Amino acid sequence: MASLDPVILFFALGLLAGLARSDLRLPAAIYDFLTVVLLLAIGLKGGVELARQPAAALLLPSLAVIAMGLVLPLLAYAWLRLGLARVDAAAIAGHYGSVSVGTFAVAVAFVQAQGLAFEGYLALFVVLLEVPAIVVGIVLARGLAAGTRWGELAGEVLLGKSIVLLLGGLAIGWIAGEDGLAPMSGLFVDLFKGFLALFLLEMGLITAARAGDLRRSGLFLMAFAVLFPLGSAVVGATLGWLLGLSVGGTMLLATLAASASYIAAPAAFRLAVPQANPALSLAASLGITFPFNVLVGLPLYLGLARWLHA
Amino acid sequence: MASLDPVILFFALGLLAGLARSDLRLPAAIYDFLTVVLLLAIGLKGGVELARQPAAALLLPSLAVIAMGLVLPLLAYAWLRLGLARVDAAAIAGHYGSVSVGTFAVAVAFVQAQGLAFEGYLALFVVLLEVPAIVVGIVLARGLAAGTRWGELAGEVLLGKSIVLLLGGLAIGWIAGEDGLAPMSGLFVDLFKGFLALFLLEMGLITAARAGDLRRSGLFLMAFAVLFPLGSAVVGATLGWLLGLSVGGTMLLATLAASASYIAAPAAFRLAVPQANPALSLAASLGITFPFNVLVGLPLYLGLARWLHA
Amino acid sequence: MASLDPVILFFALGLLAGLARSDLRLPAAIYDFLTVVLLLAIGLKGGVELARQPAAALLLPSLAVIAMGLVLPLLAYAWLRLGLARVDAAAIAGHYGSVSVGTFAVAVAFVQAQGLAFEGYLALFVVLLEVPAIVVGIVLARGLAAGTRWGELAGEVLLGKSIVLLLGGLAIGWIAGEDGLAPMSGLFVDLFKGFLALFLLEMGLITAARAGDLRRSGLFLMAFAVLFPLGSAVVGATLGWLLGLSVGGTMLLATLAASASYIAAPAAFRLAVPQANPALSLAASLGITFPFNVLVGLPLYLGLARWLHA
Amino acid sequence: MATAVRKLVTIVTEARIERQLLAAVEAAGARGWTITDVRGKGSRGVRRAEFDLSGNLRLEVVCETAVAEAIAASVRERFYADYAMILYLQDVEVLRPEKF
Amino acid sequence: MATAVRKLVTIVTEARIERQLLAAVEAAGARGWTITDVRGKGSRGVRRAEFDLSGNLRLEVVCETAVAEAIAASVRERFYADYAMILYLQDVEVLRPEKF
Amino acid sequence: MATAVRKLVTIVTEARIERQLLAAVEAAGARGWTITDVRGKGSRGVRRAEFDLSGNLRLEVVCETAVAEAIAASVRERFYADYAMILYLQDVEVLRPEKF
Ligand SMILES: Nc1ncnc2c1ncn2[C@@H]1O[C@H](COP(=O)(O)O)[C@@H](O)[C@H]1O
Ligand SMILES: Nc1ncnc2c1ncn2[C@@H]1O[C@H](COP(=O)(O)O)[C@@H](O)[C@H]1O
Ligand SMILES: Nc1ncnc2c1ncn2[C@@H]1O[C@H](COP(=O)(O)O)[C@@H](O)[C@H]1O
Ligand code: NA
Ligand code: NA
Ligand code: NA
Repeated sequence: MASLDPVILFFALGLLAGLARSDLRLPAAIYDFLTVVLLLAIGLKGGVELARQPAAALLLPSLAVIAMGLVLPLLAYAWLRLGLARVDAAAIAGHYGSVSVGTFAVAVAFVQAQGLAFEGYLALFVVLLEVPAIVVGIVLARGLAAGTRWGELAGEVLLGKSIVLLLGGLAIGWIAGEDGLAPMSGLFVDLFKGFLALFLLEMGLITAARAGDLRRSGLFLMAFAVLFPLGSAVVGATLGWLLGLSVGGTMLLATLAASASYIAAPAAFRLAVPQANPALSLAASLGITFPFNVLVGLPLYLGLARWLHA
Repeated sequence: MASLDPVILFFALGLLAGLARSDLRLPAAIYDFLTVVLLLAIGLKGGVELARQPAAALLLPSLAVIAMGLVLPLLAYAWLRLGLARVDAAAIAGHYGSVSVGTFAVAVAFVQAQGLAFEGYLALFVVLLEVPAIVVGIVLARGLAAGTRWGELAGEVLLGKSIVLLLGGLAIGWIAGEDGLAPMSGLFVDLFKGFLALFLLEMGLITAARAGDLRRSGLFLMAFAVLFPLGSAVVGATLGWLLGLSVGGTMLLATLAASASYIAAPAAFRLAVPQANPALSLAASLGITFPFNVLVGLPLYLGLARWLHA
Repeated sequence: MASLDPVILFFALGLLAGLARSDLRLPAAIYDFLTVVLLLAIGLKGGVELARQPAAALLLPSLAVIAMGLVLPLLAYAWLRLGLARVDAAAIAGHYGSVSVGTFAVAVAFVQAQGLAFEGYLALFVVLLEVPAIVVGIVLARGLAAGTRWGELAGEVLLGKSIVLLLGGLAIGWIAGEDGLAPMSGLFVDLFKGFLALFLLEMGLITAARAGDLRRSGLFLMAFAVLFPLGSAVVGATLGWLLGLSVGGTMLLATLAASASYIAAPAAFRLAVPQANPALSLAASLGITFPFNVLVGLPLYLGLARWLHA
Repeated sequence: MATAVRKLVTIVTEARIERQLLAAVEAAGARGWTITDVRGKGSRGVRRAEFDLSGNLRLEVVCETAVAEAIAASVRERFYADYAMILYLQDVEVLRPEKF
Repeated sequence: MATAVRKLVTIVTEARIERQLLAAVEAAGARGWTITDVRGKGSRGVRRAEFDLSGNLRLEVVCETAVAEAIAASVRERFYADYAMILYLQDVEVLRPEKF
Repeated sequence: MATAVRKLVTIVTEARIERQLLAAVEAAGARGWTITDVRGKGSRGVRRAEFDLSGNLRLEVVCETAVAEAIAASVRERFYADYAMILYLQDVEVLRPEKF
């Protein structure tokens, strides 16, 4: 099994420092800065690759990925209803059907550190997976009845920071190409891993700060937050394999499936389903699933991808 | 005609995201950080070149450039008085006689991307052009009557961030030389283009946020904000050609002439001529002239410089 | 005598800009960002070196360094009591026995610019020197009487930002090794000197902002803030030489001894000895000793190290 | 100094709902507002701005009593049940009453 | 609009003592608080947040009069002598008195 | 708890004039002040701190009534006409009246 990437050690450092109640903090402005650069970097890289692809070849995989984004939250909802009220089950299902770009970034670094290639258009899949599950979750919570301001909501979700930067990066990478972006590689390529390290340091601190919520979330949700991603990873890996992705690409799709949103989904559900308790979904996605994926999941998902391709 | 630099695409992304009312933001602290690094980088590069120059050779060009900085606002004032009250015409004239370092940074990237060299002491001209027009604008607004606290004002303008960092960078570059700065090139050289991309992303967002002011500014001012820079560019390019600058240098001087201040001038006029409506001058310089120069002007000004040297 | 590193010019720029009352500022978030990166970079580099060392070989030097950290504040206290009240003398003594990581960073850049090698585990000594003097200072101020909440204090000091990041960096560097960190070198190596330049720019601004405190601090304290570091440097250099450190390592240990804390110590004393006037200790350590060391001390300490090894 | 009395409405709530809150407040008749980024603790736990919009905002509106009551009513109806929020009112003396 | 009157306690002090101050305020019975990062000047000089914790914070607590007095007493005893600090009290009208 | 009553003067205005405003306020007799960075909307449009000094600041001064009136008068004369600004006054109870 592949060993962990050193970048993970920064997450561990943040977690330990936070749990020990150190006064270490990264200012929110710096967290935002790191996020912007990482999202753009992922998008740009994807866009460059995308331009090398015949667009038609992406249609089927894209539809398949969207379908996965619609099915996963339904499965999650069925599971969660065994222990939670409707609105909470629906909101959490939306988080788990959607994806975490932070987890994706770590997985990319991990795959690269293993010397594996992967399909650049995976970055497009991040965007495609972000939204459908949120819509499913909202419908599960509120029904299709009137009252949901879909227009306002679409604005909030589709124009959220992560989608705008990923899509914008994809478009710019696609237009400018590798040569056009070369003069910016000092920021978007050379600093990627270092910025990821700082991002993980902060994620460790945030996770530690939410350790309290976690205890209150109960065993049922904790089990879900570990076991459901394992199941999703199998779904994602199988889909990647069926779509003919490389080992690296398969592993990344497994990771996307296994990851849970903690940026786009919380924002959307806070507005569309305010009755749902945001502490529950964040405790699960940010407090358990993110660290689980990053510390334990990644090598498992790579093993799974390798096994499917063996 | 030379094609646009990919860095411009980031401006377009910011503009679109802003107009679509995305929640994308760069924290003000990051905007400040990018500005500091870009200003220092421009100054340092200029200082290194400056040291290679016999100082005496710069005297005449410097005086000529200052003269341009005194004449341009007078021309702008004459034009603007046709449609605006005295204080507003004077303030806007001051903005357009002064320069925008952001525009200069994009132009430098543009020139470099074309593989053109340029005279490093252009960075000195940025400083020389920043102040005189502001003084002219203030005098036009208030007359030479008593009551203007020139001392206090000089402090505010000459010690403004952009002048201090440009002059400081020039001095450090001049003292340390290329070798002395080499260990810092990771920040000031390798990241220049990437930071410029983020800066333009934010400028796009800011421009979009001010789209409302723009509508209120009226057709007269809109026309001025596009046409006056074209005229100034001809003045600047001609002066550059007369001074014997290279094609790249001529193009950059044209751009400086065409650019309008949105940092130093607003600060100065807000204090010295508070009766002038700051929304008008910012709508013109930030909302129209900056995007016009960056999206449309740069290739034109390069064409002009090439034509003069042909 | 070795000439000054160009990075110092940024400190001078900040100092001049601040004294001239320029509106130049680096946002606090950026100061924090720079500090985090510099501390991690120093720790990581140290950790990589540490892994190459037999741990046992470090025991004796570590104990010797800690002993120095216990003795220096006693000497400082004896001196300061000649002119100051007990609590103030004790607090300032604690600051001067402890160390300044900012000064250490500049010294590292200085040593590297001279082409000198140094023992990587010096970064460990920074951590070892940070705490003991603070404890001595607190005991000097309050006696060993009951009432000091040592537990709470230990938390505040040992879990302070600088110790957590230095120790964390050491651990990560030790575990990951040079190869593991290579993909992050874009941030932690290539940007080190540039970030140090910006950090010094800000330190210059901060020093200028505190120029007022300085005047109020009186001649006695000013003399101490210049002369005591010179004495400490001799102690540090001698110890380095006795421990068999290289010229670079000896110089760095001299600098550590000469430097005075302005982050960890102020935080600790504000909580443990609130009666002490924080303006006094900061005026001395930040307003006098930091600039003195950086502008004047470094070449002296290198000369001293060279002389001892001659 | 001739002053008039107006109401100062202060609301502390989740930063995430800034747009919706401003829309409600302006609809209730407020002609101006001031926002500060803050952090806090209440019945819904600790809210610090560790990342993104996890922090709080403080909204302040100076207005006539009728507008203040309209704001309070509208905010109570739309946000009280589901969002972390406190609201309180004070009297303030203003110099240019026509502004508020 | 049925409102009740409560006290608003405002404290401006050194950012560095945030933890200690919050502990004292909660011990005195506060059920919630709001913190803003600020800068200022007073008898102990200018305090701007140039770096780290060199700035000020403003702590606000809405509570019953008894709790307000307990907070003021506790803070006075523990912090007045040694830290840059001001404290003042105001009456505020609240809509959900049971929250405070 | 023996308290005295003082005035709290609050000014929200353009961040750009911080220096000039503080000079005016200190000249009017203020012995201390607290500044917060804020954003807002009023008759002069929306003022957010997107870049540089395009945002607002809130200045608060606790002082005696006479000083409050001097501040209000000085600020009205120098800034009201040309700058985005509101000013309001409140009574506050303080514990150490000699500080203000
Ligand atoms: N008693 C209080 N005093 C001051 N601020 C409060 C108080 N209670 C709540 N808050 C603020 O209002 C926010 C929401 O409160 P809550 O809905 O009680 O969680 C908190 O995060 C605090 O910032
Ligand atoms: N008169 C005042 N009005 C408003 N704020 C004040 C006043 N005096 C002091 N402050 C604030 O309280 C902090 C501590 O005050 P001091 O203990 O007087 O130095 C200052 O840094 C200011 O932020
Ligand atoms: N009614 C109001 N309530 C609260 N804050 C206001 C109000 N009106 C104006 N402000 C604040 O004062 C600033 C200047 O106001 P104005 O001069 O009306 O543009 C605005 O940007 C707001 O931050
Ligand atoms: Na998922
Ligand atoms: Na111009
Ligand atoms: Na020392």
